[in-house]
Amino acid sequence: MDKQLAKKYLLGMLKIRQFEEACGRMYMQGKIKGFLHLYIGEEAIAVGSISELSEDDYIITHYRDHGHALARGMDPNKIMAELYGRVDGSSRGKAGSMHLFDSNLHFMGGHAIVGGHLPIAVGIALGLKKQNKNGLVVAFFGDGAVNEGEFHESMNLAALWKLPIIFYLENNQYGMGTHVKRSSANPDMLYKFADLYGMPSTKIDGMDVLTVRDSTREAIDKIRKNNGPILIEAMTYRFRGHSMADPSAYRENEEVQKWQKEKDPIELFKQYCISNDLLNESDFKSVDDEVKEIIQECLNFAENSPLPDMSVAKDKIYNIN
Amino acid sequence: MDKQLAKKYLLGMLKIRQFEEACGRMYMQGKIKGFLHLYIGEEAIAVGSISELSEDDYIITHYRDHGHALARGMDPNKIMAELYGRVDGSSRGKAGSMHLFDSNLHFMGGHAIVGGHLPIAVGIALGLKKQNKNGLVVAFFGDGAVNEGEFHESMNLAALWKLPIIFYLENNQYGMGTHVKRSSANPDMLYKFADLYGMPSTKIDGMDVLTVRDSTREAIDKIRKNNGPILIEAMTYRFRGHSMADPSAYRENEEVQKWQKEKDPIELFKQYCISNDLLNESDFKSVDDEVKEIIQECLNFAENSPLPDMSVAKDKIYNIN
Amino acid sequence: MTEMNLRDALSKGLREALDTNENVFLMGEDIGIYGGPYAVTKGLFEDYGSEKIIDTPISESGFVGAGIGSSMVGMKPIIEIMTINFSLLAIDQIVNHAAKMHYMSDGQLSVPIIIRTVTGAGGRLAATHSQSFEGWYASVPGLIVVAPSNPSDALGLLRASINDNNPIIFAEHSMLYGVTGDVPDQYYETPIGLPKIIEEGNDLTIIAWSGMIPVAQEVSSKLKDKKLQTEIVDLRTLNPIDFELIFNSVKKTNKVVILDEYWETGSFGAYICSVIQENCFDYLDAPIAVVNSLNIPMPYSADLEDEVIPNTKRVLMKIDELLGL
Amino acid sequence: MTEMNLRDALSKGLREALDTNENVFLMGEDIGIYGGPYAVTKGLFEDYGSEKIIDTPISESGFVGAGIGSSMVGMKPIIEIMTINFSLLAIDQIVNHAAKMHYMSDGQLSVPIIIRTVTGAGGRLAATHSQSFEGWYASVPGLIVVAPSNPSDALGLLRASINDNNPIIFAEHSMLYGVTGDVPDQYYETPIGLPKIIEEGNDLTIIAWSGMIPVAQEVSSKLKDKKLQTEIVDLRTLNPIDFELIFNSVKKTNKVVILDEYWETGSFGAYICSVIQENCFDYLDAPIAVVNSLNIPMPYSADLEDEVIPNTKRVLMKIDELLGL
Ligand SMILES: Cc1ncc(C[n+]2csc(CCOP(=O)(O)OP(=O)(O)O)c2C)c(N)n1
Ligand SMILES: Cc1ncc(C[n+]2csc(CCOP(=O)(O)OP(=O)(O)O)c2C)c(N)n1
Ligand SMILES: [Mg+2]
Ligand SMILES: [Mg+2]
Repeated sequence: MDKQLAKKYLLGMLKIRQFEEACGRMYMQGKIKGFLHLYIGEEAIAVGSISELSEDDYIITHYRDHGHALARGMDPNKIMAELYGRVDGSSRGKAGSMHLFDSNLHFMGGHAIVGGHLPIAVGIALGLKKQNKNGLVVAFFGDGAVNEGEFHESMNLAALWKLPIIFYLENNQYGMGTHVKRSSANPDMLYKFADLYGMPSTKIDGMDVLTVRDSTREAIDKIRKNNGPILIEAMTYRFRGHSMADPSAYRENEEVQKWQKEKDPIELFKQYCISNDLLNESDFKSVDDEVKEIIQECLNFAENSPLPDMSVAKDKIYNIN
Repeated sequence: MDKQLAKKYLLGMLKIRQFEEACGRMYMQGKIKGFLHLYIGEEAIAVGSISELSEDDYIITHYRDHGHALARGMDPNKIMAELYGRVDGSSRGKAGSMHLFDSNLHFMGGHAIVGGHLPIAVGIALGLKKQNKNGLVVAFFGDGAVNEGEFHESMNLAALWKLPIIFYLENNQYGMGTHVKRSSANPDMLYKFADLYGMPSTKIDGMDVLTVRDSTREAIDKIRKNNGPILIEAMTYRFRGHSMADPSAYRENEEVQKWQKEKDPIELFKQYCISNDLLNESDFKSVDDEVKEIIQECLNFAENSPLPDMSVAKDKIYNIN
Repeated sequence: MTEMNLRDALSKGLREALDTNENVFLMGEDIGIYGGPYAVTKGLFEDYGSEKIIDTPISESGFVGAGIGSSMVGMKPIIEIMTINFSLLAIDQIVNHAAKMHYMSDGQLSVPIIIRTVTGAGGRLAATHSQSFEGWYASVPGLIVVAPSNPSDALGLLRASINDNNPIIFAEHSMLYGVTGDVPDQYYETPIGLPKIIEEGNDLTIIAWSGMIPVAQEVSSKLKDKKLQTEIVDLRTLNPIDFELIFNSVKKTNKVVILDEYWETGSFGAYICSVIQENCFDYLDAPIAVVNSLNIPMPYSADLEDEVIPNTKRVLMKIDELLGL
Repeated sequence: MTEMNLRDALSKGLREALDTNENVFLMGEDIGIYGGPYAVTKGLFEDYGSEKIIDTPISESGFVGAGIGSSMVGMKPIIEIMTINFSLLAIDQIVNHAAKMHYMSDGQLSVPIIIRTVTGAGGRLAATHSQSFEGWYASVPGLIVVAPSNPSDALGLLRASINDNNPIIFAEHSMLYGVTGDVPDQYYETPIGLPKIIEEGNDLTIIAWSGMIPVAQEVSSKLKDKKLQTEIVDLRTLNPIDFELIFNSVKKTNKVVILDEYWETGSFGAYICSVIQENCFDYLDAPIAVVNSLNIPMPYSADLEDEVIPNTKRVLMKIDELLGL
């Protein structure tokens, strides 16, 4: 880890954090509508894992997708404009927060049906394998999605067909208001599901960006060697409600505060940087300034982008080439 | 094991065998139509397990359901008339081979969507538990059904809710023409799926009626004590095609013959009876005669039953009480 | 009479059912501790506990099937599928199991379940979260589909559903939860299958249900400016339907508009149209107008969403174009 | 011209696709070693091997989703869902993913898949195995639905589907696999969306598709006894539909019968009816007759099945009753 890399990680996480905070504010102001799921608290997973991917690799995720999109390098302006429902958004305002796409970056969505993107992840990996392409697929999903049958169908297919895919389980311990203990019969070892498909798996601290990075790197190496799938369960916590509509009555304030105080991935990484003489307060300040500028710019960009008209709404229902 | 019980088991298995053989003949004669899935070769499972159930217990199964229905004591006349599509059939000719029901015997079907009856099995067990009733549920399904997401959803729900249910996996090694090795990433230890739901499980020889009986008894005892679910994987083999429409090109004749010669559950049990001085050839003959009579009677019964008319077809779409 | 909103009317009905029928229980995703995604079940977990109010894992097929099974042995489950979009994950359980069990067992078994679910668009939830599949379910023999538009029907139909022995899809429109209205204080039921004339008029019949009722009412009030009296039929139930009431209205007004939030192609509203034209052909002065959502996956942007859903402007244009009114 | 049956025409088209497009592969349950549940893929595994002809586990959602994903990165999968009844287990993948991907990504991604599946009743397979859900799919924007009734259309439409870049439901009727017909020897495609007049006549238009075409033909031949000339329109594609051709026929004959094997309530045929009555109102001499399967889960017994499906006798009665012919 050198200074530059440390800055990159910090910037990556802080950009997500402040982007999400801005989203939350703009939602309260009525600029953003619909369902909005913030990634605050889970930044280390997106940044630590996606930073390890090459441009040949593919990412697919669920509706809590801003963090993954930003970590992949998707333009914050386009994302924010999409959230505002504007014509310069990534889908010209037609898709919204839950459905971000950037095919150039191999960012394959943004999918709002819990578990529904997992078979598709398998298919992308199948397509890559069939075409002898280099890439692998990282599919992010939550602890709640594990209870959908499609998770299991996907695990079996990926293992049976030996596909290059990382099943990246972001275990933030809740699916909406339901704690994983109340939804899974064997809540403490979700990663063990992999065993039954003869798939390697591991459970890691998802709040430590370096652990995430190292585990992801290891998984990638293994996959490039053996071509079979791997499951990583990263333990994490979302600091905000499930979505902006969440009354958050299902968990104690103390629990939330404890995680925020003791396990904030950004704070933990800052401490690491200080203890290891990588970055100092003035570095933090400069990163923070840089991020603030990005956020301010994307808000301006979104605000100034026009609304789409009905010709946009009617476009791209079918591929007419 | 005494002589009477031995006779009972033999009769149970032989009745299924000859009933199925008669079905096969009647299908060739065009008396039975639609999809017809014979249970020949797997008789030990239905007889060995269902004989252990009390009348409080419930059974639910898939389309290969004649064996389970007969073992539960369902009237062969009514079953055969149903297969003929006649008005004296168990559903007055409206449901056919794949959909047998006898609610008095707690025989809850006969379901033709692979895996689809497993959530329903969970629900029956939930209903029993909620009403503090004694019964438990036995849900039969195949190795192919394991790959449906619903299997996993059901396992998790049953374990989470600690429901009295035996997931009875009849592993005959093929789902239609697909060997389990070609459909499951971890084909040799399907019973281990239970581990991940904290559920006990076991793998047994499904061709030995006494092994089946003992394992079932043990499972029932455990369930009555702890109330949680159990999975039993019984290894077996179907001696005929998947259905009467099966071209059977996917497996070698030698494989089939080997199983028929070495593992026929009826022959194995006869040998056991002889070695243990329980039954002799003349007993066999008398059981065989008894069964032949039953089969002949049900064929006559079906043949003589009238066809249903449209008033029957229009009846019981809705419960109008 | 007590004034309340549709959400509270449903909540009242659920509490009643829990209080009076020991076999009733509720299950669904986050209906308990979380308080219900649309807050219909808010407070029930606290009052009735985890045996009666079951939070399920995110396993739509699993818990809908579990509801079906429990009902086959005497329970009366009220299942919530968070939205009708997610019901596609349980649709095999509903169509191939719940709808067919009574028939295939020739009446030996019944499936007296209620599946409550949220239909329709309007919250800017985009393409995957804005669909109206109640017409699909209504077309399947063996299922009953109910879709109330106001608090008193919601309560009355919920009661009738609880006393019915068939599988029922109870479609609630997310945009209607806040709609208020008077609800009788004495016990009543709203009969399943009976449409209701909620406005009387001689010039034109509008047939609608659920989220389209407010649009029908707005159209009607606009038409009043033109001195036209609209008759509005609220279907309330999509299967069964007592068509006589509809035919009588058509025979009186001779002009029909049907509003259906489903897409144009293959809508349930088109089916209503086909039945009317067959039975009232000689009474029709003009073609029947069926107004639907445009054939577009729902876009997120606010103005676009408003244009895709049938709105007053578009309905009036259609009435002008087709009926010359 | 070569005479062949519909099954062989499809097989020819599949082989062609495999031979000419290296991104084509087939997957589905038992399409390989077993030989295909309806034998359409028979021999392909032997000739093309396990990389091109993939036997899948019984995981409809899983392998349909896998097909979708593979198509997003350049493959052209031809997926077989054994019957349309089982497609309910994958319908979320089809409706909420395949149909919406192109739109929600604003054209960045496409899902050029073909889902072949078997629709309709007729084999005495009873309630869970005898359904006709192609109309549901046809109603979803983003999907194309094709439903050929004869060998040459089957091959021509399969070719067109392979050259199309959208998700396509290719509905094959189990009772039509054996139907024979002439198939041109030179390469041709049948355009998606274009109905075909397969019999010309002035007295009456029958609109049908797939398994209802033979019924239409039988009805037409019976009507000839009464000196009536029937025009039969084979839709061939349910979405899109070029309605002009239909309107022209209606304007000529002034009488319309629509045959649809789906249940009466909420059928796709009713939608065709609603479009016609809107556009050809003044040309209609009588109500449009929509003849469907009765609102009954399919019974198993032979005679009952025949009565539930639209049959010549029932269609003729309806024509007599409604059109006075
Ligand atoms: C099939 C389906 N069911 C339910 C929902 C509603 N829903 C959206 S997110 C969510 C919780 C998912 O939890 P998890 O997978 O743990 O992801 P997290 O939100 O915690 O990141 C639910 C139930 C949905 N979108 N799709
Ligand atoms: C959802 C669904 N998919 C496919 C089928 C077609 N099908 C019927 S039986 C069967 C094989 C099932 O194999 P298995 O579960 O091992 O049971 P077995 O027939 O061997 O007893 C298949 C694919 C179906 N009925 N339902
Ligand atoms: Mg979670
Ligand atoms: Mg099997």
